[in-house]
Amino acid sequence: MSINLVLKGIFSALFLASVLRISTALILPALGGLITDLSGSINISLEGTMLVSAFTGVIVSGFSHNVWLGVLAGIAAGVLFSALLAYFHLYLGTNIILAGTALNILASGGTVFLLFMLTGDKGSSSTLASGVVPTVNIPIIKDIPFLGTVLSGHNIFVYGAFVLAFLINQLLYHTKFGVHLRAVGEDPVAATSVGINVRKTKFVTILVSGFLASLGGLNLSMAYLSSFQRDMTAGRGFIALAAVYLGGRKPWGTVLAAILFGIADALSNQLGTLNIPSQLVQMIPYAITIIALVVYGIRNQQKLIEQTKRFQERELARSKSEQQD
Amino acid sequence: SKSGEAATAEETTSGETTSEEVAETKPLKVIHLVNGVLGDKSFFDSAERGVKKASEEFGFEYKTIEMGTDPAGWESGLADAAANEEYDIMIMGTWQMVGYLEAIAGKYPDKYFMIYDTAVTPDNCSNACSNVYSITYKQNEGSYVAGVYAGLMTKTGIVGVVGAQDIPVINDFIVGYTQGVKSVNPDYQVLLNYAGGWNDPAKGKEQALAMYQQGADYVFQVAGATGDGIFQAAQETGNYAIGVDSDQATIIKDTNPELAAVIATSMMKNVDNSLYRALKLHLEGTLPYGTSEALGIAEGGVGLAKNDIYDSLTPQDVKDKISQAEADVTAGTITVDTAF
Amino acid sequence: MAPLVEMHNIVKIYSNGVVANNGVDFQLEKGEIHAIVGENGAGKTTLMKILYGSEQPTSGEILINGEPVVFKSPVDAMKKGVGMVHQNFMQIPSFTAAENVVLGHEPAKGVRLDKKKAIEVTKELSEQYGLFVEPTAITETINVGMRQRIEILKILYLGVEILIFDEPTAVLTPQETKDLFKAVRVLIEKGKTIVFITHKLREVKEISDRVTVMRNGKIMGTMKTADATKEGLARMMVGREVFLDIHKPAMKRGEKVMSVQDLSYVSETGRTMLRDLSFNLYAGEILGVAGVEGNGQTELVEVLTGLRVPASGRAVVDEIEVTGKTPREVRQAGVAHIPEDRLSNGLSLASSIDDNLIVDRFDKPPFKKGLVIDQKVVENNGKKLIKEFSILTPNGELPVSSLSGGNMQKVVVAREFSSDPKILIAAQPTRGIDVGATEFIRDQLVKKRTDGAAVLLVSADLSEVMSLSDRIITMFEGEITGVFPNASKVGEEELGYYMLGVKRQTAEEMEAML
Amino acid sequence: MKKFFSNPTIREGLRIILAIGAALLLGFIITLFVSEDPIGAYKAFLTGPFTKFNRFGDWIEESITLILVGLSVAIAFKANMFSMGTQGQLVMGALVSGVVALYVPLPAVLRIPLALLCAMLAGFLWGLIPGYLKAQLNANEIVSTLMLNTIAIKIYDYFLVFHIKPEDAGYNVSEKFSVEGQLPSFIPNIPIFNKAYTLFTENTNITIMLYIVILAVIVAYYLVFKTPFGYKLRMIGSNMKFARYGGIDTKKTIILVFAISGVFGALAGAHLTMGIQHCIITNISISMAFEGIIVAILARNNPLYIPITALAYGYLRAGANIMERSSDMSREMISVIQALIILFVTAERILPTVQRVIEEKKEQTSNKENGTLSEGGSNEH
Ligand SMILES: Nc1ncnc2c1ncn2[C@@H]1O[C@H](COP(=O)(O)OP(=O)(O)OP(=O)(O)O)[C@@H](O)[C@H]1O
Ligand SMILES: Nc1ncnc2c1ncn2[C@@H]1O[C@H](COP(=O)(O)OP(=O)(O)OP(=O)(O)O)[C@@H](O)[C@H]1O
Ligand SMILES: [Mg+2]
Ligand SMILES: [Mg+2]
Repeated sequence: MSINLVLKGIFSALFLASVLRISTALILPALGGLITDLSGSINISLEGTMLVSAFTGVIVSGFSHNVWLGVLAGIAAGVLFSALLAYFHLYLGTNIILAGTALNILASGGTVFLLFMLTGDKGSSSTLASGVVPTVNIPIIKDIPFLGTVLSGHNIFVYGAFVLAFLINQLLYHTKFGVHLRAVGEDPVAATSVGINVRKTKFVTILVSGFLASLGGLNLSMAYLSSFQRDMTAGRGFIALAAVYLGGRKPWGTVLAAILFGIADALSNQLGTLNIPSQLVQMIPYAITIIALVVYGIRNQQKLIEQTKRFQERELARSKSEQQD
Repeated sequence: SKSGEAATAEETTSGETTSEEVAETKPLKVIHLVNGVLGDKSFFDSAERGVKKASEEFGFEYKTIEMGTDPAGWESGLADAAANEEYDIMIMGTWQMVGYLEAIAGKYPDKYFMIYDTAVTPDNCSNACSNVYSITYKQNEGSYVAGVYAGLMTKTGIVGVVGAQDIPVINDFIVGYTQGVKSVNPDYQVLLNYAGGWNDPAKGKEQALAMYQQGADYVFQVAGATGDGIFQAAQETGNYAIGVDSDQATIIKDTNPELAAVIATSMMKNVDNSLYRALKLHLEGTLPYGTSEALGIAEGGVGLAKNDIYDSLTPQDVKDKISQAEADVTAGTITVDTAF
Repeated sequence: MAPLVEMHNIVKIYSNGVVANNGVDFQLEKGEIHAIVGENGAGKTTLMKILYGSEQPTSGEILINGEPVVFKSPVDAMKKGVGMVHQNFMQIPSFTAAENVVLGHEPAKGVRLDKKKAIEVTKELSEQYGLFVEPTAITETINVGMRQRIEILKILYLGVEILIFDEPTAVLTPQETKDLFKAVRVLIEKGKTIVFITHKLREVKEISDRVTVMRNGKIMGTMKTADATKEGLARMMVGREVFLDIHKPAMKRGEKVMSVQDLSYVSETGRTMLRDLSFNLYAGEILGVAGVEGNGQTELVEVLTGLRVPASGRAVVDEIEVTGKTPREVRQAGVAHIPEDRLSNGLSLASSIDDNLIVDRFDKPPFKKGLVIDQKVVENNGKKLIKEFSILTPNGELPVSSLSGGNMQKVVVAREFSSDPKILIAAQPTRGIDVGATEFIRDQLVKKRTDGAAVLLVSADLSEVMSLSDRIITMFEGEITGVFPNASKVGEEELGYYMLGVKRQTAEEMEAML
Repeated sequence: MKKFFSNPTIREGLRIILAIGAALLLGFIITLFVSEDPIGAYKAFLTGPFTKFNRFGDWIEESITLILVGLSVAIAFKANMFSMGTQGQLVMGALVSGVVALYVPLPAVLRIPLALLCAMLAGFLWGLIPGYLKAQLNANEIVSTLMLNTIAIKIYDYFLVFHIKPEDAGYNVSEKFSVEGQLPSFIPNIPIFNKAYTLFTENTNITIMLYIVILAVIVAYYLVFKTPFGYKLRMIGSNMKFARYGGIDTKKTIILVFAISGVFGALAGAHLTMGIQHCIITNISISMAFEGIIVAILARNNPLYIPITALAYGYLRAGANIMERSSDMSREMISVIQALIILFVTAERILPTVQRVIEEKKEQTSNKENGTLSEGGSNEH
């Protein structure tokens, strides 16, 4: 097809807007993955939590005709669902990866089962008119030509994701709870020794992570789309987890990694219309992530080499000046 | 699935069931093997609908088994069903079941098999597949007409199509569609993208948005549940989409009229009708087992959904041209390319 | 009046069946400094962990001010005013010093942390008790002395009355030890009570009021320090005569086995940790490295053993350049290494003692037989070394984590000594080791050297360096400041000047002696 | 009573029985609510794999895959490498073994071993990538392996669609392998075994992979626990710094760990194409790779326990499939029950919790078992 159309597509405000949308679907669960990881647990069930919330939000808003009730119910369901993870892992000693995997299976099967019970449909909720959260037009920015298209008119989750990234950053580095959370993740024995309740801290962290993942799920079914679809998370929970590590386990790093993935994905959507084998196009986001890892790794190595070089130059200069003396 | 019991409950009008060979000893029992899961709102759901309708009207019991998306369980799912004394007819679909069916048909000469959307090769069966009835659909024909429609309706000269995966069945849609568009104006552009999966509406939506952004105003979805996102993209951007397999607008019209309104038409692949008809013929004793039938526009196997939305959106001259295109295809004056 | 703390008939049996405390009665008077000494594995740490609530006794009771108490966790103990300074620091590596001090009880303004306040509090406490720390320094980058002080500030911040120090001086330099003792006296002045576990009898004499000796999970006796002698304590601990002095035959210096030239090292953070170091090491000698901790000794050892890559310069062993090589290649050149940080470098805590004893030889015969490792040989190797080095354990299949701190160190020492090295680089080899074992390890070091190996000894214990070494170099800020070819002829004070960079020999002066 | 509980073997046995019992009971209660014939449905679930020959075959075939992916995961996890890469390895193994089985014109005795070897090599090479990234660039293995999985699947599809699929084929599938490219039955086709041979070949796909898997388990066990490489792997897994200090070539070992993990993953792929499907087919059972994580963790990453956990888990899966086929229980409900069983069976403190309740009732003393110890954290991590 025409490369011109693609280029036009890529160099446009709408492209950046789409990057924001795609990234949001990753940022929210990734923040959840981040805090659990920092607290020394690993939340494999982000995927399942998103699914449960996406489902609950749609069903409740669909039947109650109240969007916000749906959102609240979705959040509650997600938090409760992750409480299961926390309870099994922290109190009953289930390996957290196994518990997370089991919960993913539970979420995938359970949502479809309930969907069928409630709507008589196994695949999607599209026969149910469910709620959609409002979009926001930012007063002044919306009228600025390019910027307005990029930044304004998104659903509240898009803005919420960035606000939450900021808040999570604050939570982690500027509140008691955040400090305890990181302490528990780094050295639980040391944390215990000063009276921090490791188990409780981890428990709450997993709940907060469930909250974030639930927003990710609601974003999918009540904002990004307006219906629930079986397994509609399509692996985003895992990509989100990858973003945590790609982002160096830092809030803004994680956000950046999610955005990188969003750019790559949006790019592949645009390039897909070119006459390139679709398999190769679909590889793009994954390949770019690998490249990012490599670049990051090499840069770290380079830093060390440069330091050595700088030292040698410094020494050289010193010995020269000494000789002149 | 409990639909079987529901059917038996209403079993009152079954007086006319006449198939001598089957119905005398025990009531007919049918099994529908879905090598995937239900709920796609198009392909498997349509098949399920056809079997269910037949069961309700003709009063036989049936059971549906979702064998899941992992192919490793399919062969044994079929073997299990065939070995089960209870079932007389086994219905399944898609090319992925062909090999298993060919291997097993000869082992159960007393049982009947129907396979839709693909055909067995008699040489591969030990009994020349004499107990297998195959149904294929000329989705390329239907898609051609959908392409003509998109070509006639587009204002920008750019239209799109989103496929689930790069596989021949999907490409058959795409080839026909593209030919249809180009038949209206060879300079029109058809944007093509594959979503890479059947269950990712968010991805579908982004791809459709990308197409609308690149200037398309009609996008044809051939991507199962992923297509949901394409409709939503159309709705959001004020463009149109074309549905697939079932009359997708009608399905959601009552509950979600705004969304239904952007589905200008659907390229229906009438799996339901074809299975309904096959079961009917079976009961009448006239189903041609051992053969395969290719259902195109002429046979009512494929075609555009001409519902209220279509009616209100489509100018009369376009409607006329669509009818003309259908007639041309039926008459064979136009040969539609195929991906097979 | 009842003693401040009474522990009655304490029995502690660990889940693996080890009886660590076997009917212990222990009393602590208010305002005293009470030393506890005993062999490695005698049960000192266990007893104090029970008092601190981090271990629960199998039976027995604890009274504080005459009232029975049950500590289910350290939190309970802290509420009753008991705090413990662990030897393995209980600190979060990525946090700042101040953050670690206030950890668990951070000052806050509303929900937001008050980081300024944390820094202030740290500074105040630090001044009040003379325990200097840099509040904003990141904990993992600072030296052990300061980390130790953080640990003390941490419990002081919580306002405890009873402070338990578990071998606080093991990692400290003489100067730091002095500072610590000063602080301890300040603490006593302010009415605190102190328990002090140590293996250094000199310190017992210097600082404590009373001393308790433990052996085999039991208390052998408690006495006024004034009434005790070092020899007497040692005998009581070990159950035999211990020679506190080192018997060292005359040196027979052999060939040059290692030469280090212009070695420099830059840390990841860009700091120059070693600058143009040059020296030689000869067979049959012990070369001691004296220096205040944090002046590049750790880096020197790690560069020489292949754990770090130098920025410039080289080290040559037998014509083979070892700098920039992997630890494996360095070991192959005949270098053995007792690392300073045994828990993170020297041992795999979760693995068996047997497995820990073969990390440098598992792929050589007789351990490797054909394609596999011969388990029988591994087991026998373990048995032999456990016996030879008196490692206190029921068998070699247990994980190292079940050993007492001192016995862990013995595992490292056993492995490195038994590898028959040409060069032995020993960093803090007797840190945390009881007197009996210290005697043993020192004897072994001397024996290795007398048998013709070259030993590079790095120790924070100045008296150890002075008594063991044949030759001494002093390090200050990553540079060699002095060489003393005859170790027995230098005074402690003289060395101190060089260690602090007050005095410095010129390159020419040093050249001949290096 | 206390003595009885404190024997570790009895304790563990009791725990598992209790956990399985609780899980099954819960599953049954759910079934009661959902099914018209709960007893029949549950019976199908519990005894399913033994009710028909092909069902038995299903169980064994799936267990073979599970063992191989389990080994792949266990080897990486044992080295404390949190690799999710088994999926990609499996896909690569399937592709490469399939290509050899399809195109190399050799007799079966040569073609099959060659295909298996090539698959193993492919898995090895594919494993080198995340291994190299980890060892040389310290790239997080979770990220790299997850990404490489998708890349592998796309590569697989690309070759299948553009190079392997016959021009005129109606679907994305290669030609069926000729007999020389199919794994033969595990029962030799000789007169005395005639009956068994027919029985098994007609109803199952249990192939010589059965023997290869047994061999694989033994090799993996020896590799991990008996060889110098295994020693290195375990030391890296328990303390990387120590391993390096002790002279272990940590980088090489890490790379090899990933690569060897890949060998087993790739064998699973070969099993699927050459043993089960007999063709290269899209959407090969890729989700199995993640089941490998469950199998491996249940076996505590010990290769010797993996056949046990794989057979048990495979039984659960096979039984679930059969319940869905032969009862009115829906697929989704069954996966819910499956999830609950995993949760309960892996809940290691269920027994202590129950036991504590019992003991607290018995003796009201304050002398209680644990409480603060071991928070359990994610030690894989
Ligand atoms: N967590 C544990 N699990 C099992 N056994 C342990 C544990 N901690 C200590 N032990 C054992 O209990 C005994 C006493 O150990 P403890 O640490 O109290 O000795 P210690 O007197 O402090 O010795 P050291 O001077 O070496 O520190 C030792 O035999 C030790 O191996
Ligand atoms: N990570 C661990 N896991 C299990 N047990 C441990 C661990 N670290 C230490 N221990 C046990 O706890 C006991 C106390 O450890 P600690 O390091 O406080 O001993 P210590 O007496 O201060 O050591 P040292 O005598 O070497 O100075 C040791 O006997 C050891 O057996
Ligand atoms: Mg101790
Ligand atoms: Mg000690």
